[in-house]
Amino acid sequence: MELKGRDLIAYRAARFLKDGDMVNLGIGMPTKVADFLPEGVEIFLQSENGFIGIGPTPSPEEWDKDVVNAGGQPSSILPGGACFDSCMSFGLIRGGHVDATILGALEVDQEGNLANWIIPGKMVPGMGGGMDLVAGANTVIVMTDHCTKKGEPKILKKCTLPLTAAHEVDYIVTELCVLHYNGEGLVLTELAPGVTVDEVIARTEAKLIIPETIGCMI
Amino acid sequence: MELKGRDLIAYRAARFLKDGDMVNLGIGMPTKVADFLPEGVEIFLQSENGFIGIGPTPSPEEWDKDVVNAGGQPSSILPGGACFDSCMSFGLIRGGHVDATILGALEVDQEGNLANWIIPGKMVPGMGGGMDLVAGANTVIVMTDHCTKKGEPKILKKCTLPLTAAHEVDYIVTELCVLHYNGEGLVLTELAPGVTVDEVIARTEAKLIIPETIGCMI
Amino acid sequence: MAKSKVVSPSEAAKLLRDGMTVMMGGFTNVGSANKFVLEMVKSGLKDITLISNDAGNDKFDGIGTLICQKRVKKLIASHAGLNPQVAVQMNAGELEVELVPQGTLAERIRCGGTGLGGVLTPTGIGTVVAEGKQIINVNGKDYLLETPLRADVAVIKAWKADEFGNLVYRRAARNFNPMMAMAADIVIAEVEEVVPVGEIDPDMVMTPGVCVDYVVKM
Amino acid sequence: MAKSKVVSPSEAAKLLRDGMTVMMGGFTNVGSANKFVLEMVKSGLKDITLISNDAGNDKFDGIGTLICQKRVKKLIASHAGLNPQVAVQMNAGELEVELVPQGTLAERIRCGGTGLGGVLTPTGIGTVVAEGKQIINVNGKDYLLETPLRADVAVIKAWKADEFGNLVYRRAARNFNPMMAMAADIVIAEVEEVVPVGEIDPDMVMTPGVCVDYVVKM
Repeated sequence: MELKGRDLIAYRAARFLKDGDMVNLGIGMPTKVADFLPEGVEIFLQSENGFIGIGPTPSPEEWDKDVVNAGGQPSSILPGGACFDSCMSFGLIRGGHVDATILGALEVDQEGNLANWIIPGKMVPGMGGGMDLVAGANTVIVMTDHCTKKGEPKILKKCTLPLTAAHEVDYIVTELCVLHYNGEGLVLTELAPGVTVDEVIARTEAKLIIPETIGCMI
Repeated sequence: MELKGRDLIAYRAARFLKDGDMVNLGIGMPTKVADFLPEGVEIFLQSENGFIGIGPTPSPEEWDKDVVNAGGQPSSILPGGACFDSCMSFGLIRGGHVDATILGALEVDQEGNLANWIIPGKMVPGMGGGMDLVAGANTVIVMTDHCTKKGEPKILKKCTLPLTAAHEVDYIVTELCVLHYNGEGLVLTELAPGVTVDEVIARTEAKLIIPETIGCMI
Repeated sequence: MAKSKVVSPSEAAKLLRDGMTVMMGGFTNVGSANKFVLEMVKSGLKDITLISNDAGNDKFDGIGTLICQKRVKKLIASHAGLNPQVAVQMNAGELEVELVPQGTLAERIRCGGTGLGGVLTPTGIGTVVAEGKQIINVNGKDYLLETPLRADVAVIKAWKADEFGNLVYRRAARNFNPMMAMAADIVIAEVEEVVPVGEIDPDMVMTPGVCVDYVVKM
Repeated sequence: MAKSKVVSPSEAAKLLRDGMTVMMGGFTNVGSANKFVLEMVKSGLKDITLISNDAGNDKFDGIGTLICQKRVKKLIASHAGLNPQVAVQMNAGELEVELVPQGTLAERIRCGGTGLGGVLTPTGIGTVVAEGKQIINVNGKDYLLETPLRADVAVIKAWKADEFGNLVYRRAARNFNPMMAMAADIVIAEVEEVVPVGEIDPDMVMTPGVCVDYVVKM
């Protein structure tokens, strides 16, 4: 396999999903997960603005003006889909009906905290449905570049930005490794091909728990 | 007019309703209200098991097995009606969308308390939707015989049976009079033709507030 | 979308175990799984805690059959007056009964299915329903804190399903079914008709298939 | 059933007054009253408190038009990132912004419309959203107490209405509209099509006409 970078992240994140799961994919990188589903795994994508069964992006001529995804972009609904209001949508999210939410991070830390909705003074878009998704989904999977573009760590001892949710992250998937928050700390469970433990430690601010056996991301 | 007894009660209760009101009628005597609506007053009857627009009782051949009223009896739905689940039904009730609930009483008292759902040790049917209706509807109208069949008062200083709701009754309509609970006590606002204040006082345990002017029920 | 969830009545009945908490939709047997309930009885199921709006009756098959056949050790309902067996078994110490106002019952089940820790309702303030419950004042008004209800299995009834379990209810038969379909670990739907996936318009789906585990056509 | 609720856009716009709290349905303008909003602007309406999922954008007419035209003094929303004018006016001290998680916003509006005093949600625990709010522990888990939201006027958008105001929504355009239709003193619905009473099957009604005061076809 020659998977690298964000493709590798998407490939590995997709392996957390089981056949029949209902999944919510965040805007941006997480949408790539749909392209890397394992054979035989069919998932149902929830769009938190009000439906299950996100289909392909329609051409401008085919677009139904009443169908957008949670990013506000033209979308479609697959046969077998279902529409509902916002209370029902977030009822599904908080109620344990969404098996996994996969989303990006500005920062994530060794206490399972996630910050991804605001940079005070710079970017104040609002949390949208993010706080509900992270607090409510059964499994919270963070997809992120291991470091910022400037090479600074994003996986911290303690988030400095306002949190999206506290202690709710289950897995962090980067181009270097998979980390699992086990309720006490971050366990380094898998490495990307060719990546060493020391390399991950060097590029991570958070204290990592290093188990005797570490798997491979592919 | 020769209205008497329960017909008089239903006639007068119906005069509380305004054109366009959504109304919930309890089982038994309150259903008579629909027969005494003033000219030009169209109301929408809610069935708390899940629809608006109660229509006439169908013949056995016409009955749709999925349509019963809140008493569990075969019913019908008028054109323009709407069906919903129990959360929505009681959301309408508690949310101020039901203009009036009209129901019977075992006991009612001068503090606006109503007891109509249980006689401990004798009759334990359950409150059904009664507690929600009395706590939630905008106007609570109690229709009742002024005294029990044995001639004992039903309009008391203090209810002895477990309450359906506290301080929620707005009007009590009997064959003798109309009483209004104004938040402090029961005001005798109207008398049936030929009935005197003294007669009402004699047959009522509750202390009544007697205003200078008292209207007539008809 | 996905594999068919349609199973035989006997397969579905095997999912129920003695001692389980079971929710059953319906209002006076309208919207109840009146056919599947016979499979439940036939399977020998006993000692269940039953959560339903009412106890059916002692004349027709339905929820009442479970009571009459003494399979229920505890009943949580809003009303039980139409099934005299409830009072008989209650007085004999064979059946525990917890009465909950109908609107509160619906909201408590909704909380259980949507990840809410409870709701504040005005219903029951000043009555026996308030005993032992927290009273919380919001904007000057007192409310009862009512907490979530969940079940091991929900046995619901819909009119139509597709093979993925998307459900459509009819008329007053909707009642508690949509909330119960979200509030149990296993959800079994008795339906009158099964159609292929894609035949139900997404806007007409009242319970999304992701909430339903098994569909039984009877 | 009853008189027609259909009025002209200008008649409906007269119901809105400076300083009012106004709810508007929609998610990124899908399910928003994008045509009626122009009547609101034309009427000179200003200083409103706007409750909506988001702030639309600054490119197309819709909710964003009210922001761009500086008619809003306070915005309560879950997200405002697609309309840069929000940040501009916020930083200039011209616009107050209160951000609410999307699922919480939906539940708070639902509480406002259904007579509930609040709900307990896990969303926001451990974040800035929890500041100043009561934390209540139920069954060992912490929840935030979130309180009701109501408005003077709700301006909603539906696909189809009958003359009584029974509404049907389409696809992802349902979102906040059904909850808002219950949570305001005056409810105005912009619709694409008006049909005679009786043409909408009672099972297909998503908002009952009793909740809707005025219908505007645009």
